[in-house]
Amino acid sequence: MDLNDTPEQAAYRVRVAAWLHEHRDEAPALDLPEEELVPAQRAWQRRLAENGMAGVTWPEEFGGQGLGPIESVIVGQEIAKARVPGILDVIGVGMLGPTIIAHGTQEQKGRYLGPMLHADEVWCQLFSEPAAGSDLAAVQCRARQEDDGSWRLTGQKVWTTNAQFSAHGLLLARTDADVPKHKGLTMFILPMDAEGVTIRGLRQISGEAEFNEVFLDDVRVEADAVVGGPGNGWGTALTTLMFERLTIGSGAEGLGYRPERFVELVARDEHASADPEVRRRLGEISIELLAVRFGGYRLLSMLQQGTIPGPEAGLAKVTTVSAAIEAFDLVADVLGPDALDEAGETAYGISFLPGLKSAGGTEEILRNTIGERVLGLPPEPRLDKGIPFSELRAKEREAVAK
Amino acid sequence: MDLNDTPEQAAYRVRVAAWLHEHRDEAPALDLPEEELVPAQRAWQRRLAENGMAGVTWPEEFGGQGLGPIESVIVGQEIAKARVPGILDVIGVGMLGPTIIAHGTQEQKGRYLGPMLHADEVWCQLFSEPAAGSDLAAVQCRARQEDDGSWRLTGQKVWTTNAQFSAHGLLLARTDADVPKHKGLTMFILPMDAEGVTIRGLRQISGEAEFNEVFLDDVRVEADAVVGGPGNGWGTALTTLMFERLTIGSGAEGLGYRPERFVELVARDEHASADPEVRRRLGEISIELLAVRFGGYRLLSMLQQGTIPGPEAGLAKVTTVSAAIEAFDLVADVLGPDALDEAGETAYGISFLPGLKSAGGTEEILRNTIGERVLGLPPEPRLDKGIPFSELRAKEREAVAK
Amino acid sequence: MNLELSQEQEFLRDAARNALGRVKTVEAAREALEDPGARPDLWPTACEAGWAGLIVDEEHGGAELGAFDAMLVMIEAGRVLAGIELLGHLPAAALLNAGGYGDLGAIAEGTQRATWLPTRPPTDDVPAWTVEARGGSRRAPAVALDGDRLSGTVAWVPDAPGADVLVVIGVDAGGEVAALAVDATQDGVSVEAVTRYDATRALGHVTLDGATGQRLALDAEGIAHAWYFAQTLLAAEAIGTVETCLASSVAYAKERFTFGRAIGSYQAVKHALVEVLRRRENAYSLLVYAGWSHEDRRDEFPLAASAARAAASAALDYAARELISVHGGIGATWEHDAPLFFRRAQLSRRLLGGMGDATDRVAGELLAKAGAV
Amino acid sequence: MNLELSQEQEFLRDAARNALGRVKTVEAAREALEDPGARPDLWPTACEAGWAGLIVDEEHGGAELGAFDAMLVMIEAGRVLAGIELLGHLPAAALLNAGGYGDLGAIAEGTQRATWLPTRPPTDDVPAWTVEARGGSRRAPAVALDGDRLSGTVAWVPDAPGADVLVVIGVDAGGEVAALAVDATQDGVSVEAVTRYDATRALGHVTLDGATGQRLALDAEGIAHAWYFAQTLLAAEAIGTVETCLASSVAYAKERFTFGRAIGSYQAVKHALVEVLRRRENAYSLLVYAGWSHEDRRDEFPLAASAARAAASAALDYAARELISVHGGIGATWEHDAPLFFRRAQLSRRLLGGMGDATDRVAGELLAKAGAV
Repeated sequence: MDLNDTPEQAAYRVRVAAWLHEHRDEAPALDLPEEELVPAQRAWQRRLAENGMAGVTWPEEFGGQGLGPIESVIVGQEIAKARVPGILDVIGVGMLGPTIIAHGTQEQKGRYLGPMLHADEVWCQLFSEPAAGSDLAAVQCRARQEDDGSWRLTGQKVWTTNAQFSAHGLLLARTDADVPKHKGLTMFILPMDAEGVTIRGLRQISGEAEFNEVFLDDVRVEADAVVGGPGNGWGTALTTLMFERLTIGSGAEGLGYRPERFVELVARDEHASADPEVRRRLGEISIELLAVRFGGYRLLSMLQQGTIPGPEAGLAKVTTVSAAIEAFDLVADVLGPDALDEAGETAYGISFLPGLKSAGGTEEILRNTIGERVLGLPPEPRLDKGIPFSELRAKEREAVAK
Repeated sequence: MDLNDTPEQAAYRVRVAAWLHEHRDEAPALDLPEEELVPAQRAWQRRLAENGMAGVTWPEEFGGQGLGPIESVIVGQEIAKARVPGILDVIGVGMLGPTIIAHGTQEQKGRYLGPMLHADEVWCQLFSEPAAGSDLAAVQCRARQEDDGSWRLTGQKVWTTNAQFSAHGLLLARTDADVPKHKGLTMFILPMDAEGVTIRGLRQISGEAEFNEVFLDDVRVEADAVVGGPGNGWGTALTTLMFERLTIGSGAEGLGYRPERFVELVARDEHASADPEVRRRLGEISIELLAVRFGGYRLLSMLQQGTIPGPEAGLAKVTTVSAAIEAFDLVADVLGPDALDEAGETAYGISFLPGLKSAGGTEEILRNTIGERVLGLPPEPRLDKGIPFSELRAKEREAVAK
Repeated sequence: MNLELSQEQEFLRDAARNALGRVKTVEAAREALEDPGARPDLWPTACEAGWAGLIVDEEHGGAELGAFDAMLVMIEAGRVLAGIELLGHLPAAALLNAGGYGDLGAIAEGTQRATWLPTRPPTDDVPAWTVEARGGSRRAPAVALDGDRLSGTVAWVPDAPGADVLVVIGVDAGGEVAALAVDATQDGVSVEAVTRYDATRALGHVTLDGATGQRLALDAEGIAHAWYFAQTLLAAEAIGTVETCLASSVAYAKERFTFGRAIGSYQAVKHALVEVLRRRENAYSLLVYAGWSHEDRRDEFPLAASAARAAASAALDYAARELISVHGGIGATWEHDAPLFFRRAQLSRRLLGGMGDATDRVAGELLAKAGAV
Repeated sequence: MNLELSQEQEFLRDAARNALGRVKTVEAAREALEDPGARPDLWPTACEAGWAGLIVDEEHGGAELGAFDAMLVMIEAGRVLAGIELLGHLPAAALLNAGGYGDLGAIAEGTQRATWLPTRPPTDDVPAWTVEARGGSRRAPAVALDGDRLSGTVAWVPDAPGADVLVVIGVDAGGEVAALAVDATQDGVSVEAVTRYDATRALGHVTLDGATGQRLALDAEGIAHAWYFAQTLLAAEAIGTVETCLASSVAYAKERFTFGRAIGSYQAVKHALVEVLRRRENAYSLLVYAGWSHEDRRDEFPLAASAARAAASAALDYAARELISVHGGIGATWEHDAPLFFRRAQLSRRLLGGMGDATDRVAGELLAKAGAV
């Protein structure tokens, strides 16, 4: 059992730390207004990329370092230690870039990966829709092919992070409604400035717009915008989702919910640390979060041995979100209504977490998947298997009307 | 809002209390060995019945008092206050007798109800089977009609309280396997001393035999043993289940899990009452149990207005059992391993409750029923609808073999 | 035994539902988050409906109804997130009514709006009157009473901004407790208006610096009553909110489909919604207990009121989270109503001592009865 | 970073599984409930497998393996409810080994079986060494040390009956702590054998009346180590039991049908079994933390060991209840194995301070690190 760096890793860590220490003054302050913050973050990502601290696991031919997951985590840990921001485009570099690397054409790789890595072009993920969240294969956004080979896209996407300043989006659309739902999907690259694209901020409980809605009204994209071939959209999406799981699973600490943080918040009340009831709740929460921390290390260790983690890796997010909800509840119970001041971090946490709970698919569906794929339990009866998508929708409408 | 007795009820209460006070010395001590206890309890039930304190809601023509549910509860409360045992045959008088009153023939009512009420003949309920618990309509016990009109019963029943000293059982059997499962059932009266009936005590976690298994090997019963007509067994069973729900719902206190009991147990530790963590848990448990107490009064009030309670009345048992589990857990956490001495009430409670949890159908099925029937939520997909029972069983066997 | 509503109670309930139905209170709850001025003034509605004098004696112009009737009105207010100043006024009116206040007519009419400074009665393990302070400490000493002069601060006073009369509970150097009716407009009284998270709820930090007022003829038990009565009002209000959450959740669970099935057909959703129902039923049963004990078993009222409060706050917390959860991501957006119910739940569970304090008091009452403390 | 098992560790695990597989330990757990004599003596198995000397230095005849290796053996013991005297022997051996005990060879061979008298190290809020007493009090003063004489009682000592050597932790009048190796056969030592609820677990109440022994060369931190090491062993054992509960629950959920579907296809069952898995994974991750910190970050070992213990005890409680629940009524019958796992869970969660004490210690360690206490 070894959680410690090898000599090579230790040397790498020293180099990373040294660079960050030397250049930390160049990092942007996160309390800038968005219009100044985003350009500053772009510049910072470029600096990180140029010095090998973005796309650590990307192949070298696309500007990456060709290193393993451990080195990637070392970079993340040192960035956290240096108290500087990480890269701006976590979604592009962490999930969408790897998808293009896996499924894109040579032209697509040549055209898009470099600017993505250097934050010249930020990316967003256009998968979820109002009626297709956990059940992602139910997307309704339609793509119709023209005689010249180009496509026309119409529909609505939602929960899109960074859309307001993205250059491109990776978009999942339905190209054939007459086959079962997983089979009629295609993945596209969408220029976000194309005519017919409307972006609207979606405010959350806190009042902040953490996400966007993206409306597509007969948007034209060229034939070469297809990633992974027409009709293969579901397989391409699964690759993105696997990288999403890795990003979340190995970086649950990255959500910022460390036990130490809550301990410090609770300790602001002078009586709290001597109250057995508070201590019990604080202990239970901390145990969950410590388990996630070491679960993350176990995952990383598996990755390094070449094992691809299964869906159970998604439990890290479930555990983290549930524990963080309990934690902010405890803080507010201890501190009273003052903790609900919207300007404070506790109120923000209380507002933010319910939305995070369903982000990336609900806990219920995750538990179904783990029960069936990991424990081998029999499947939930599925009423949508093998039925053409168009028929399925008609059935639903009928059921609601009843 | 009135929880208090009317003048008539108050007068009734006084009469009941006076009789009980006068005759309490005749009541049996519950620590007698079973072979002495049961005859003593029979004698006591007879005394209660003769004085109008058994079958309070039964019609007068069958020996009852023809009174309402409130009077029945008054009797129960006064019996508890007098610290004497209630009747022995709660199942017969509370559930099976009313079923016979509702569905039985005149001959059956004349023959069976009197001896039941006076405990000359104790009854047991033969519904559940190893493969038919929550899904009661899946019973496999077979009844085949002979040319002379008599029936031959073969199968196994389980969770049968009091079988070892019962004279009769009310038994649900399958008389037609070629129709969907709810349709091929028939209800019988089974003499427990019939040839081919074997009774075996079923020990629980505590080591005590709270229930029995009953095996039937080609047992002959006469044509007049059928209650409610052949093929109508499911409807007859539903009547019994409704009375079961009433017995449990209005008598959750009767399970003996009063908050005061747990408060006293916890208070045995001198530090416990000053520990905020213990107090929080004790408070939460007590709140649940107090809610059940007043929920019971609400139910009774509804009954008195003539409203039949819906399946949500079953939640009282769920709440009680869950709270009692938490309560004994708390007691044992406070008192430590000594609380697990098998001779003590805490260890007994810890052992007894897991079995009680699934008795009368699982919580999961109850929540399904309430969700569908009370909240109007759409049903769980049912794969057994309209399929002949014999086919259904074949399918299951096939699925397991896979 | 009859625990059903009487005809009069049904009438009171329906009238409240009608009166409140004329105002778009839920929309107002959202608007007030950005513009506190958008909070509608429902006090005229309350006066017109007779709620200001609901529990004031008839001889003083009140309706002389019972505590449970007040709870029924609060259920309706909670159902639509109406911000009416009853959580402050009703317990204050009860103290003024029982304590022989001079101008009860104005209280009953609502031309004088009252509130009280929540002060927790002693418990078995904290044998002193305490209040909440600003900035986190949940057990500060009560307002000090020196002769007829009151000094001290009480935080998170419901409906304090704009109140005309404050009922202040003070403790003198000898530990004796008294309640005084204080004119809020005098020098020596300052009210700092605060809102936290739920913009429908007007709160204030009240500071007294030598303020004085009319001493009410109340003993310690009479004074403590306000605390428990307020707990039942908060409980009732929460139950109303739970009912709306449940109805809205059930409706959406029937029409939203995933994997070819309405989500309400999945056990995870169905069982959680039944859990909301279970908690609602339990909280309501305890509210009935509180109402009954208030009339007929006053020594059990502290237990019943605390139990109802804790159960109802917990039920609302659960129901509001479930409302968001059933709606998936959309339930966590500003445009949706779910966050308004969630905000209500979050603040309510932490008012008047918080639901943890109520739970602790249930244990304390039962332990005391068992002779364990 | 490599947190996978090494080849040697896999070998150790497989050997343990094989050795224990030769005894019908689960059946024995049931029989011993009615006949304590039916409890098989697994000590010869432990000695033969080298577990007695697992963590004793090689120079004294031990295998000199790490704490995590001991945990791996405990996982296998837990998996089959084996009643081996390792929860007593291993922490005792660790103290004897580190403290320079004279006859370590006999300890390593197992010809002398040792145990220790569990004594809780001080915490931020209970700044004294404490033990459990008979009859409920969970915080009695530690054994008193007067010169070289030890007097006092420690309840619920694991594996005390029949132990040859007792490691006793005593506190003198000045508050100084010391550990002594005490010959259990001397006058002045009495052991009352007790079992509670789980007949596989041999416990004893040990009373010392002026007993004496060899003082071990250990400072307070060295002595405290035994407490945390024992917590990790209990955690590991629980994780093994959870794994059996989960496998058995999953198997039944596939073959039992209700309403035409295997019960494992229902979300209520499926999600609960995934919850068992989630808790198992979390507990195992914390066990890894404990193993790693034991070698490389000793100052975090109290935190890691307490967290692992609390998580594993809670996981076992949940898993054992779920095992019964999945099986419906049949799972609560004497003939079924489920109650044996349940009994194990119920006693284990209350040993060595109980899982509540371990949870409290997690909070205490973190609060202390944050400078809050």
